[in-house]
Amino acid sequence: MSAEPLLRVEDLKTQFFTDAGTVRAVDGISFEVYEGEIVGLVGESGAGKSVASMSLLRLIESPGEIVGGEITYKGETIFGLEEGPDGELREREDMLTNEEVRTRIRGNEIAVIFQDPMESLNPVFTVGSQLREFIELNRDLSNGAARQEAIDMLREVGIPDPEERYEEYPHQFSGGMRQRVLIAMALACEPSLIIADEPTTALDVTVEGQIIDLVDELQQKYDTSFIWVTHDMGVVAEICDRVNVMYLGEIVEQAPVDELFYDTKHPYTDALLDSMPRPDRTVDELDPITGVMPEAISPPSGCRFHPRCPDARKACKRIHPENREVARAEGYPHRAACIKHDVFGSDYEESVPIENGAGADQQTPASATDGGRGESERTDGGEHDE
Amino acid sequence: MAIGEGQMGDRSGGPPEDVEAKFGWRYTFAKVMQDTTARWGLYVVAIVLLISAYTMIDSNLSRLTFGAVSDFTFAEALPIFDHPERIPPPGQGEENVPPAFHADGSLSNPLGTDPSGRDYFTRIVYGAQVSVSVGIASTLIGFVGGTLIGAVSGYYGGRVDDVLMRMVETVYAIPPLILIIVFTVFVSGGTPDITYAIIGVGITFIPVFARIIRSEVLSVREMDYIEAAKASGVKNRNIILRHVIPNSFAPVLVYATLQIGVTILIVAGLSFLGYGAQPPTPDWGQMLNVSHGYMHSNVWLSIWPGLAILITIMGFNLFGDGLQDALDPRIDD
Amino acid sequence: MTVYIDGMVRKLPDVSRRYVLATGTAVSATAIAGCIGGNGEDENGEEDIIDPTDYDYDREEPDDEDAARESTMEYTQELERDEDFDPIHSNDAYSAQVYNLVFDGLYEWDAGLDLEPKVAVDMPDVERDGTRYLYEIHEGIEFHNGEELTASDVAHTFMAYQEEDSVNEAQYDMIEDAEAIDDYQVQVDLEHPYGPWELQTMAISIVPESERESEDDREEFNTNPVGSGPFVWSDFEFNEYVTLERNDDYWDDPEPYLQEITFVDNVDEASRVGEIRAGDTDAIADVPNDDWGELEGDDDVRVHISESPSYMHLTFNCRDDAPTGDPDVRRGICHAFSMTDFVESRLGNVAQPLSAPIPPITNDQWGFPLDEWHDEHYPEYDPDQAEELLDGAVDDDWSPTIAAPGDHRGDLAERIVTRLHEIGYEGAQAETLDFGTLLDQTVYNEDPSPDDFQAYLLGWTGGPDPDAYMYNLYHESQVGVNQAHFYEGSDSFHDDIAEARELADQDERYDLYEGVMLEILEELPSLPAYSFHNTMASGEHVRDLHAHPMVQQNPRPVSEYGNVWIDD
Amino acid sequence: MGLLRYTAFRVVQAIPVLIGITVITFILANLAPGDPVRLMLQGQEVDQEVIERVERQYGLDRPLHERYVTYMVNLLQGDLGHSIHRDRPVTDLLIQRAGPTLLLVISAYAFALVTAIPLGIIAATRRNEPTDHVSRIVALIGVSTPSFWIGIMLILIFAIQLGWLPSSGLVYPWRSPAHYGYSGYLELAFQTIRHLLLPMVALGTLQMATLMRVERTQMIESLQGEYVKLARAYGVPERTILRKHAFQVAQLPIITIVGLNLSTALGGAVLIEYVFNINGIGRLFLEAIQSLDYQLIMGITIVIGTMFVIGVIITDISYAYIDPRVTYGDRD
Repeated sequence: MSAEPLLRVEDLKTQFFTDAGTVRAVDGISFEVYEGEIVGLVGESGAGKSVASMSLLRLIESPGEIVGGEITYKGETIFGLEEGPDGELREREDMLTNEEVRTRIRGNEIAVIFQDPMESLNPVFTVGSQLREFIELNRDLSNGAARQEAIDMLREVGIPDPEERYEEYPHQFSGGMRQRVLIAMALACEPSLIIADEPTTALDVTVEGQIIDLVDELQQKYDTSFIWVTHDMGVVAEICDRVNVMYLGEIVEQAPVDELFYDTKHPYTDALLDSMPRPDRTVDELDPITGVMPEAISPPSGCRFHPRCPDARKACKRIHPENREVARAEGYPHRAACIKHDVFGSDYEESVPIENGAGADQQTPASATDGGRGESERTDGGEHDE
Repeated sequence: MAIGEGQMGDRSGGPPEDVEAKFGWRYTFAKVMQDTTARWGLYVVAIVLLISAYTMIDSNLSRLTFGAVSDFTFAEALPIFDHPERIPPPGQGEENVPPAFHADGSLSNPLGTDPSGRDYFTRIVYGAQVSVSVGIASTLIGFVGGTLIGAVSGYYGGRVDDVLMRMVETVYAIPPLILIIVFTVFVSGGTPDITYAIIGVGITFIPVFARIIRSEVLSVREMDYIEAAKASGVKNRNIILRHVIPNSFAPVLVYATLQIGVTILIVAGLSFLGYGAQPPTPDWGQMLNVSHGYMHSNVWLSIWPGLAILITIMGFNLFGDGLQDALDPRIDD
Repeated sequence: MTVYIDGMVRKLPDVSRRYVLATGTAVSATAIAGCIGGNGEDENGEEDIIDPTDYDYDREEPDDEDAARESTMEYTQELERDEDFDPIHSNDAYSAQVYNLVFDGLYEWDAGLDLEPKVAVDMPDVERDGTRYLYEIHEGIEFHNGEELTASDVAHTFMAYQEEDSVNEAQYDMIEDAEAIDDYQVQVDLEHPYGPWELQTMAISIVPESERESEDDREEFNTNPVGSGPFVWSDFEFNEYVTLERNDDYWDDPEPYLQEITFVDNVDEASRVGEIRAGDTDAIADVPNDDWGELEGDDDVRVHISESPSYMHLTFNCRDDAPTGDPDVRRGICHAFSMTDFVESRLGNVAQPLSAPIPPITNDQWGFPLDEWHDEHYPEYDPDQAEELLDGAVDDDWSPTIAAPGDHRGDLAERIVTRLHEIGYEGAQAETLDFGTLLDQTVYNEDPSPDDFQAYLLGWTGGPDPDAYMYNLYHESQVGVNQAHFYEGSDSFHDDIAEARELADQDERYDLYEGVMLEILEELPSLPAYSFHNTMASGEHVRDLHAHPMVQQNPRPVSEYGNVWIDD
Repeated sequence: MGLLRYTAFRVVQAIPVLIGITVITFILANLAPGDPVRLMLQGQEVDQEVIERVERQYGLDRPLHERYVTYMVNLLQGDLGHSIHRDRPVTDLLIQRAGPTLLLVISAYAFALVTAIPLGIIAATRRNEPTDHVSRIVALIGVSTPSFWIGIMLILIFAIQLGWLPSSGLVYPWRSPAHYGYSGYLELAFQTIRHLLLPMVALGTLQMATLMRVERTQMIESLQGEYVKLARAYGVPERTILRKHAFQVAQLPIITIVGLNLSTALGGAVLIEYVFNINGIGRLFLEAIQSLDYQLIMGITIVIGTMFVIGVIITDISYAYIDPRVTYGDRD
């Protein structure tokens, strides 16, 4: 696609500095979001999806910190570093200040829908007043107008008797209703991009369906872009235009949704898809991913997925693949970070397969990292910044 | 009435009710030791406990073996100690000697002497045993009483629960210090004694423990294994004793640790007013009672016991906080 | 008037403060204090026991009388008043401190406990073998309500104690009749001669008959008294304060400088000392022993002290079933500890040790050879002799209880017990009790067992007449009322006490009391302990303040011997 | 249920506890040592006839339960009996002494709240920074130090050594300035505060420290709440988040604790009134205990228990007022 993306993320790195060590929660991800599309960010919990999405709003709290990369939104730099005269990294001059991000980006340009509708609303204020506060803040409306807008929005997201419910408190709403309120909140601020962070995880399946339909409908109506963060491939299939699959802080595959499903390029995506219940498969055919995801504080060397990867070979232990374009579809690149693809030009084919059977199941994160990071080669030649 | 709304445990700070039943001793200990302040708390508690155990054995042994108070105690074998209750004979020893660093002080009485000429350092050291044993004994009374009442109340529910809880709230409604003084004076027939104080303090703590145990029991009661025990015809009493109580223990134990500090505080107040330990027993609160009359002429007499109380309670609080943090994953500092 | 106070209940008020009295003519004060407590000096040459006469301040006069007449003073009492201000019914020294400024006495005490005429013109004429007293009073004395004080008011006062069933009745029940002869002459008839009459009983505060005619009147009068004294009742809040204003029409000289005086109380001695040190009040009563030096050294504070007729005693349970029924045991206990040492080390600034059952200031009127008695009879610290006396007289597991209030007397009890432990009587114990409980267990105990107590420590405040001590504390009729030693004594012991009470001849009384007191020192039904001084501390700006031996006379803002003002 | 009905409901709920308080005190008081009549008549020669007359007068010759009923009937008419020692109605004494105690306790609470809440918030927002450590140490010392000892130390430092503040007593703002010889209400207010300062700090320190610890914990928890994250994500300024979004939620437990700690504060008032020579209920209580004035002791215990119950009801109602989640009525 030729148009400028709404949001461009390049090599974003977010780390948490804890007593136990540095956690590389997001470790160099790049993706774009274009106007009017829904981009999925998929992965198991702990993959860094939420941290990545919060980084976009610079909402990372201590001890976390964005340490590298660039975030550009509508041509403005939300985050960007440059090298200073002494070689140290410093914030670029055109980077928005905290105050600018707060007043110009958060809410009015990029809004968020959080995972837990039960906890996201403040229990001691009425639903309406919370809605109105955010609308007032982000749309420059008067108190009365904001109130009207809030009621309209509540109606829009399918809340019956919005005038009455405006005065009610969150505990008087069901989970699904609260999620509708959060959606109304996001849309009411008229942002260009909404980050939906697992918005349906806490809901039961029927409600989840309703919410997804609602978002789908409203997205088309308002033409808002979405970043849809989820661990559920089913939801992805239903709603997303393009998908980024994350594993341990990295994007391992990036493709339009159909491509991802029908021409999967990364073994992790494969595994995710296999573990997903689908109408075209029986329960017996479900194939959960073996092992657990290692902790981001001590990722395995080489390809981070290799301890769990059915296709892993010796070379995978060594080579840390970047996310490279391996195909193209619908004008978008299909990227994957797996050295089995030719574009990596690695010795994958010659390498000996690793047995990742039952034994690997037991492998603890700590032992998986034996040998440490020092050995890993990065194909992109990137620097470790420790 | 709903005194407390299940938060009665908050008298001294953080609410303990969410503490998880995760209770491996080693794990807990390790977590406590990880935290610097909690570790110091543990050290202080350990030192105070050791001192009181030592002095308790020492004074009892010397009584048993040698009879007269003026006889040898092991403590006296160390040159810095005197006997905590001995008053120097006429012409020997001096009254109201200031601490050693004072111009008129002497090294043989590092903290000076009290108005009767007794070595103040020895008395401060021996005072630990009273505070600590009172703290532990009355907390234990509250703990046991509260556990029983709370368990029965929570387990049976209904009328029993109503009646017991109203009783518990009634006791709670009278400020502890006042209830204990009334109890001590009336029950003792006007001759207050530390024993009455211990029982009195214990009784006033029953409500708090009962409330915590009860809410724990209410959640434990619904668990499968209790249902199973009931179904297989185990007696109520046995269910309560074998299953319900042990499974509700953890939060109460943490609370008990914190409560020891509160107990020492209250007993200090009681003794200060003259309704706790009686002279010549060396007790910090009682020493403050005496030294109050000397606050203008010898300030140090008031300072030392106060500091001793402060440090001891601080130790218990630090340790209790650490224990709570170790057992309660909600907030990690 | 008549007052007795049970000695020095420090921290909080107790139920029974009492009085009793006497009168006297006598010897001028000599400081006996120093002679009794051994050499009175320690190695450093410092006096262990202070001499109150060292604190007799010279009279002071204001430079600016008008400014002095503007001054107001706050006086902090050491105990709560009972808030009874009718002298007929009032029974506590702290209410008396207030009403003594509102009323004039028929006679009043000087600093040596001699009675001086006040409303009376002179000493009375005695007739009918000491059973009839004739008083002449000053003309032109006016009560605050404007009426004149006449002889019928005086007669009314004398009779009111009996007629109104006053709690003080017992001190006046020898009065047969009192009547006004004319406006300024009163005749009082006694049923029998009464020894203490001239020394102390006739010092009554004169109340106006017209204000106290009905029960309701008297109720009102009790908290809104009308007298003829130098100060007029002004403002009063129960248990909080009493304010008196200067009587600008006072009949006698001198007229007070103070325009206003307010009485408040602070029962906690540390707090009271704090007040005077912090300058929160103008004067406080009762300086604690250990703060004496601190306050004396404070440039902004002046300390005041006077001997007083207070009397602390260690009294034994002398019943046959008690080991302390044996005089050897009593003497053994007395030798086991050193009273002198205790007083020197704990109370040297505010008390003096005793050597006889009367305080030195009472003896000033009588001149008994106290020094001699002390040397000959008073049991000194001698643990060997104590052991010898006790050995065999009591079992090894003898466990006497010594009961005392929780003040300095509790400390003394503790001290005695510690000393008994040292000579092997491990079972001895001190019991410090609330005042009410203590009295219940001792004095009011109808049948005290050896377990209840074998000794107790209490106090008594009398006056210039030995009868106050001998009769109340030693006569058998007072068992269960004022004492509980059950001492039987020699054949004539109780008779002599009773006889001395009803004699008018002071020489005969001297002889009887000498025998009684020597027997007490010999047999030790109780051991005289120490006598407290009356102490006060005032801000340096309070001028011409002088302590008085009778606690109920303090702070004595105006008299022939002082006229207090505040020098700002 | 409306707030009004909820209030009524809570009051009704409190009745068994109030009755319980009277039962406990009545039973304890009748275990009194010694014979109350003898105490009453102390120092007087009494014969059996007098004792019996007095017993009849005070109803002491009747069985316990009958006396209890009489006592309760009188109590409902506001008559708490007669102080034997002081020879005054207990009710009068309590009314007279309640003022200073309430003044003390309320100002101690005001002090505790005014200091604890900002300090707790600062500690929570600067978590693990020096400010946090200092305020946590202060709070720790605060919960570990006997209030009366703090009082003694304050007197020694501020009244005796520095001479800045009075060492004892209170100035009552409800009296006229003229009574104290002050020039006007301004000076009266100034002096009231000067006198109140030390006892207020001594009594309030424990409350302050307790509240501060809770405030800090609650604020930390509240600041980690999803609703705070949401507010941040919508560009709400940090100040507003602190003052409104996080603060409001964090105050709920504080309200409960303020009510419950009233019990500690009322008990502490006994000690503080003793140390500072304040003529409140606390000192009256000590004096009543000393003289075994059992009617007075009962009266005081009942009144203080009732004060606590009222305090808890008030805090519960304000809790219900602030927290919409409370469904009035089925909350226990």
